[in-house]
Amino acid sequence: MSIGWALVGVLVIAGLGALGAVATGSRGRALVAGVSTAGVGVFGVLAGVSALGGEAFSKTIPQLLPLSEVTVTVDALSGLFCALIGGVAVIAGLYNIGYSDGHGSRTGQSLLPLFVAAMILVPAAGNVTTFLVLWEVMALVSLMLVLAEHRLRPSVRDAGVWYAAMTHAGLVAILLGLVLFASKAGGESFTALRDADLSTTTRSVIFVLVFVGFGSKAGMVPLHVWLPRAHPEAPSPVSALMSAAMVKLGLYGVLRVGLDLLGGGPRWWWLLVLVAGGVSALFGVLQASVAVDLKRLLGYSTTENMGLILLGVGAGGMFAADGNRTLGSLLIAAGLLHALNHAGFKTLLFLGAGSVLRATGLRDLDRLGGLVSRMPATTALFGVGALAAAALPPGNGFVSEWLLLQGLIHGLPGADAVVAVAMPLAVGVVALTAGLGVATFVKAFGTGFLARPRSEEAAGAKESPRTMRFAMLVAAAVCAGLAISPASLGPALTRVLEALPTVRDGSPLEGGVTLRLTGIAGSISPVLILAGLFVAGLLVVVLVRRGLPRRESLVWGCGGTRLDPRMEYTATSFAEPLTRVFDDVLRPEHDVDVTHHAESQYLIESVRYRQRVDDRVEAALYPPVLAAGNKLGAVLSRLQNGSVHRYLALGLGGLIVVLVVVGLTA
Amino acid sequence: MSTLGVVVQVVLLIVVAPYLVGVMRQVRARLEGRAGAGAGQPWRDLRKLFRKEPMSPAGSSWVFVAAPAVLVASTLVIAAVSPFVATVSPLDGVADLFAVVALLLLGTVALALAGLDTGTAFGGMGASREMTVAALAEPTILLAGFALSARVGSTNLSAIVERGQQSPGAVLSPATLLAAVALAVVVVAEAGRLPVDNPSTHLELTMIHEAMVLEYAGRDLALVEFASALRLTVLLGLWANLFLPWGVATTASAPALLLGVVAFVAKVAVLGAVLAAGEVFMAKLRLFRVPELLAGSFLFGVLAVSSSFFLA
Amino acid sequence: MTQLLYLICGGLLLSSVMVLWRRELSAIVRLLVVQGVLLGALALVLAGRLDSVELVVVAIGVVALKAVLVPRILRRVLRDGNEARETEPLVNVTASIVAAAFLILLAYAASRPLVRLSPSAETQAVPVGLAMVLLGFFVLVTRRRALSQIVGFLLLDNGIAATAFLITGGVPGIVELAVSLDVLLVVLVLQVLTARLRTTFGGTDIDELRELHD
Amino acid sequence: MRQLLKKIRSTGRVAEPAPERAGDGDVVLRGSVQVRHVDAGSCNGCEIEIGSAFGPVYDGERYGARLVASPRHADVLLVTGPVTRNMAEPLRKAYDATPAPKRVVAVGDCARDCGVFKGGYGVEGAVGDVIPVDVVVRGCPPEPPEIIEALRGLTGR
Amino acid sequence: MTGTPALLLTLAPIVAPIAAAAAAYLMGWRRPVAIATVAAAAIVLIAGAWSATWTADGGEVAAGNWLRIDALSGVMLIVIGAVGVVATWAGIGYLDDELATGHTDVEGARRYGVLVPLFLAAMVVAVLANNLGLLWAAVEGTTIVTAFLVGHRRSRRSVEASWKYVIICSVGIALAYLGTVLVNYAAEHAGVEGSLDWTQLVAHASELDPGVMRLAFALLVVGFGTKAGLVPLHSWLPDAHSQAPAPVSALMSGVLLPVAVYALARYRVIAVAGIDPGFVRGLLLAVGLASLLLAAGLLLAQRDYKRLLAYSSIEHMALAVVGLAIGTPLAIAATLLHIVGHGLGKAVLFCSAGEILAREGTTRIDAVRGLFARTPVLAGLFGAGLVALLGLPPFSLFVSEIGLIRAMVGAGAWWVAAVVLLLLLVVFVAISGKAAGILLGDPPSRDPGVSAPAAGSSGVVGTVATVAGLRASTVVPLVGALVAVAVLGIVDWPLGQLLHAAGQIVGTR
Repeated sequence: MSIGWALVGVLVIAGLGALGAVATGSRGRALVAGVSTAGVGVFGVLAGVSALGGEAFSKTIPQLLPLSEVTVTVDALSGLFCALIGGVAVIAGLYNIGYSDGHGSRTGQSLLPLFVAAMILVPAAGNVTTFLVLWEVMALVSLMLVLAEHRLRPSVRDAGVWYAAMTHAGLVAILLGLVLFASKAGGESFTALRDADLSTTTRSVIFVLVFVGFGSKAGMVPLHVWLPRAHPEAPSPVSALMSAAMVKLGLYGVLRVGLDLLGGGPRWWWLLVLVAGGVSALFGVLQASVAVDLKRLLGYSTTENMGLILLGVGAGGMFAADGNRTLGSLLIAAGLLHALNHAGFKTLLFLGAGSVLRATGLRDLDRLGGLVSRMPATTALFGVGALAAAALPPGNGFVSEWLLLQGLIHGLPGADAVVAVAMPLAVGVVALTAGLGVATFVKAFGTGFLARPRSEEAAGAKESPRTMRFAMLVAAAVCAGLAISPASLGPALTRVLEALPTVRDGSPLEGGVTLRLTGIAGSISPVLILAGLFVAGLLVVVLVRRGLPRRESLVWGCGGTRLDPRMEYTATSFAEPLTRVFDDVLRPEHDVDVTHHAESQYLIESVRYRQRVDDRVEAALYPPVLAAGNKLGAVLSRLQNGSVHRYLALGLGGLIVVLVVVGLTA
Repeated sequence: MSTLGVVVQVVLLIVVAPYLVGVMRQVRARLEGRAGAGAGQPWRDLRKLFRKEPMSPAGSSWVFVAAPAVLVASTLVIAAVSPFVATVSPLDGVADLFAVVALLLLGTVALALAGLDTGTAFGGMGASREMTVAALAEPTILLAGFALSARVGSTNLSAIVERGQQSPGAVLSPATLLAAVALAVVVVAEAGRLPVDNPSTHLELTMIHEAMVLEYAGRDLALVEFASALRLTVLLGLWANLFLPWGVATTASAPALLLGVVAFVAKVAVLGAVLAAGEVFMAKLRLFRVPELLAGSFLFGVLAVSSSFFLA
Repeated sequence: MTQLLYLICGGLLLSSVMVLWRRELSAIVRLLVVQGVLLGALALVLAGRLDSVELVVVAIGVVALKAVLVPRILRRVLRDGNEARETEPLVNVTASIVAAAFLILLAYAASRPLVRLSPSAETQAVPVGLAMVLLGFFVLVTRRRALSQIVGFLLLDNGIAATAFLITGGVPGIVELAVSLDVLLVVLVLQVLTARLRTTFGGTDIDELRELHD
Repeated sequence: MRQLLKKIRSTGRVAEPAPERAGDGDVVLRGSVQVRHVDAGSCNGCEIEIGSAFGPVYDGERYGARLVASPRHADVLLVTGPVTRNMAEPLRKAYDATPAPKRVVAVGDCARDCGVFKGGYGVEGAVGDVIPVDVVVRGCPPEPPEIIEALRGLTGR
Repeated sequence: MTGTPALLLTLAPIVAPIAAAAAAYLMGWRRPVAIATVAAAAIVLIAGAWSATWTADGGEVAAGNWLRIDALSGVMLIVIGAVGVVATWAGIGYLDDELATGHTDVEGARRYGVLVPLFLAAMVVAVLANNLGLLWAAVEGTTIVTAFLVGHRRSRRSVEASWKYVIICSVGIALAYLGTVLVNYAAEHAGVEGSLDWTQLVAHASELDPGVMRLAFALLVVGFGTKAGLVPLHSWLPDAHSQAPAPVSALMSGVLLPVAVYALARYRVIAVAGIDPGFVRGLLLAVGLASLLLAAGLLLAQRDYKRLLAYSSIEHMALAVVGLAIGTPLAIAATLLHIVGHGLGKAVLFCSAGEILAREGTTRIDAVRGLFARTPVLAGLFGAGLVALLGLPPFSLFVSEIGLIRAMVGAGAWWVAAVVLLLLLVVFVAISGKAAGILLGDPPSRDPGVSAPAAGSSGVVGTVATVAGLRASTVVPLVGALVAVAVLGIVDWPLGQLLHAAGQIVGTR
């Protein structure tokens, strides 16, 4: 199918879906919204796949958008992101059918297909205004979706305001950067921008501005503050769409503007990206490793993974700026592959978290547990996602992190001091991130799903409806596909890299069963690892199956008579060693309330301990800004104290100033 | 023919692993003035455990049952692909340093999840501590690997070992020495030996590894114990062959393999004895001093990488 | 004739400053009458200098409006209330006079380009008009009574009218008519509002109007 | 560290020579016995003896017997003392928690028949009244070689 | 186009509202009169749209020297007409409520019926006037007409607001008059025939004395700036807008302020030709940015939602003035588009805010909670209006803001763009935070009797069509306005050509 028709399909289905969801009663609404969202996603995938297959598309519609025009251009880079978003949408749409059945709000459901459509169209934008409009439509629709459950929890409102503010701040940076770009280039179509001949300073200003903007969308520290708030509060299909798909558009922006339109740049740009990515990865994973709210954990994990992706892109850009295209293309391919992998497993994880939330009403890991016997399918599928997110073989996250590490360590020969310092640190960051990531997902899966339930809600959990499980199964299958055969994405990634003039260098990876890197020695075979594990496991099982049958017995509680689930290790206690090790970074707050007996202060009735780990970056950076704003308001409202005389005095003062200025400048 | 090498290697490791533990216990017993149970005791323990009844605590799930198998399987894969006896392996695509590290971690994760799945405070505590140590050890391993691979231009273990054999002098380079120290600390931490963990403790509060497996019984326990012996062997073997690559067969011929087997057994036995002897002189570190140890090894890792660049 | 012109302008300026000085509201209204008459005289003088019949008509209109009609309205405002005197102004009289001096200097400085464009006897006097504008504004800023504020506005308006006469002999007739009508209407509106102030607030101290603020 | 090394060298082996082997031992457990010690209400006299049975001098470990931390890991429960009311249930649980095949060794007179505590208000009964006992070691307290002897009867070494 | 058809086309939008006012005066406030008022506003809109067929490609419709429609006036006519239709239509329900709740009486309603169309007529005259004196007189006329509309309720607060409004605006507009006089002086001196005819002045703009024109322009900026709600004489605006009846607030904010900006646009054309363009730009920028800063800061501190809307008007007018300062054709076109979008959006907001006030009985932001949960349609209108006013797509304000920013950067004033964007961000944060409080969340549980105001007017409501508790006569025009703003933001055709032509008239390179 041609890309143009696919995009038309996206729009038409989204419109029909939205109208349908508005018109349908509460019973069928989720079905309509879900099916149309999935439909939009299918068309997005079709468009993306066509573009990745080498088809290109460009169209200008001057009748739309006052003061500008609509230009749509799809190349392989756009195609990758269209396909990614479309894929996530298909899964989230299917999931929504069961998830929102009977209680999805009219607004929330009808906006779902529109959100997906906006996201799919963003990478298809071909000029600055079109891009900005679509970008902001996407932001607005997602904001409204985040707010969909505002009646249930007051925290939704806060999350919405933070999200709105941060996303708008990001827009401001992008807007300024792109408009500056367009004005210097003398035209606002991407073609004109690409051909522009600008001074280095201008290019750097533009890059830094757009990087800040796109970084905020990608959840970069310190602009990430919206992410761990908004993702947990949104309905789960929306969380999945935002976390798996929308944040990727930040990556798209960096690639499109930095490597395509600006055509690469000096090395420090990419060092900046690398550092921002590294800091985000570490900070994100640290926060995730101590998070207790399952969806908040997943939100921080998104910051972590986007950090890793940008770290790869930054390192790739650095090598490309040095003229080392082999490593440049390898690292950017690693970043793109990780983006795909992240989309896969984060969709799965958020949907899993959604199922848990739906079944128990809980996001608090400390109160979950025991789901493995109550929601076996959900548990298993979440486990698949957790394995991938922990970047362990045979999960799909492993392959892309392996690629990333390969790219980083091969930069050392022939490097200069900057690279020689940056690369080991980058490897250290990736490694620590990976290690903490593993701890994080062991915690999420182990305390959230295994053992015995720690609350009545968790004890009463029921398995999710079939459509939800099916959607998660699809996501798991995608993850599995990506895990087993990353090499098959080689041609597509090559075509994407061809859209980036300063990076492209043949195909970075090849091979079938074994993934091989081109230009440097390195190979990995996910299939063989999986097969090896399977064979060895089979061997173990076959060899030791003889003997006495398994017996179930009470948990060994050192002979104690009562062993209740509250004695289990919780997520908080699981994370306690890490909290203590990273004390200086996390600064946890402890509250100990001791209640004494009425009769004597020496007898203690109860001790209540609470630990909270706030976002330290947020606490350090944002309150001063807010305080400054309030101060400004307070100062200015003194001008507006109600006295006519003061108002008139202001006018007289203004008049005098004007007269003096006129007199002086005569 | 190289398949033979794999089979020999796997069988060798399976056989040797419990004996290694036995040797280490024996060394330790002798240094403590005891007679010791003999090097074959671990095998006797295992034989008995395999005949005993496996038990699942109430409320646990398939994770608890599957974990020992995953643990053993992941270690077996490493045993099959890494160059312990011979560098020629048909599973070249797996014999990557990072893949091996990840597979080790996979085993750790399986056991940690099992520990959490039991629903006891000890299981959770062990899992929590184990994951903390594993997470903090990760940067050192990868940086040490970085330092080793920088010389070779590949993270393929066979390639690194072969390069070591071709230029024995490079083993004494500062980068390699620093990497060796860094990796040694990590091996100790990953294998759960003193001063990070005490494998023979009976005091639950100081346990890391043991706390996770407190609920295992019978053949499940046998698998776990076997796996931990095998992991120790694998780690010591890897360390030995990365820094002392002599004797590893580069062809799949019978004499070369034989030499490889002998060299491997000797190296691992010596290293095990040294490790056990060292443990006699050490007390276990407090859990929250462990990060300091690992941070130190991380520093060595960084130094190893940068010295391989600046001093090369 | 030029002397007469300057005399009238001096009178206009003096009457404006006097408004700052006097506290009796009825006296202030009287000063307004004087100013209206002087404005009419100014128009007449200019009519003579420019040979313009139209200006004679305008002069009559000005006197009718500013010396008769508007003061009558003001007196009615004064009669309705029982507030004969201005309360303590926000800036005391001494400071007001000093400020007035500064404002007059500013008016001279600011009107230099107007004078420079066509230096003639009339335009030499333009700063007076501008100074009246500023003084009127100053009265608005510092005086508390509703009536005083109306007077301030009228002073300002007179200043503009004087300026208009002095630089061009007035704006086109229909505009002049519209302006005059507007002034009258504004004064009427303010009169009604003053009455409402009195009924709702029980007084006309504008500084009491502080309910709407941030 | 050098001091410690010197001490190790000067001390040498402290374990006494092993007596003759007692028998063939248990069929299943042959060569390896993991022991979980349960104090069901003992006066701690037996505990001291058990401790020295696994000390360097008697070195129970050389016969394949080893103390473990959990009944799940154990083959043998080494129970001491009369079973007090509070310890009866924990003892039953410990027995239940031990995977089959399992053996129970009652150590000391109290474990055998409550000894001097017989009829005490807090005593539930002898070990054999609560869980099945396989081997009994007499004595108040029994000496370490007697305990070792009983364990060697199970390991067969 | 000239001649009799032109005369008809120019007079119709003036005469129609006056006729409606006369009808109201004679018949009192009745349904036919109300409909006639809406029709009068519609005639203004139609006249604007119709004239566009001549003006969109640079032509004009001239009726003598006094009245003239070019593209710029055409856009303004459309704004007046469109906002007028929305406000008068939604005003029907408003006045019904006021009568039903006893907030006003038959006489008050009659006065409302007379003054609102007169207000419209005055603004139409202002934008059609080719003579700058007439323009001034018409703008001053709006002050007089609206004085009693602001004080319509006669409460303490509305009397206070109207006093402040009249005094400050009269002073400001007097300064504008002084400026006009000076322009007249310069024009006579340059020998311009018909010395206040805009067309003549533009033709001879470069011959005017720069010294006089600088002073004149400065006075005009301060003067018309007062009416546009700009620093330093902006202070009347929040008081008047928060006290006036909702439809009047809508008209004042949506149309009256832009008319004052329009006057500045006209003068700017003359000023830039004669005097240093840097002075013009600097003055307008200073006023615009200062107003923007003021609005941003006070929005942060705001506790009253009607005042919030008022400060938002200051913010948007400041943007428009910054657009004038930049003054390229793109900037002017974007400014005008912004004015159109702002007018319609603000009309929706003020009308829905009036409805909220009627239901909640308070204008305090923290006293209104969980509106979406209680009255979704009303909250939806209010929310959508805010979204539009915050400059989010698909509403046209987003496109026009991008256009403005593009124009600023294109004119080399990228620091202005940065400052404006930063301040707009502050505005965004302030408004969205407060709006979230009003709209979202679960409503506080309250006694069933307290939320009675809406029910209290059920005697009237019962006889008219309602949509989710709101009158159809309120919902339909507001939804229409929102749809219009959205369409303008997506599609180019209704206004694109006209805006382009207007940009050519006012804009300079």
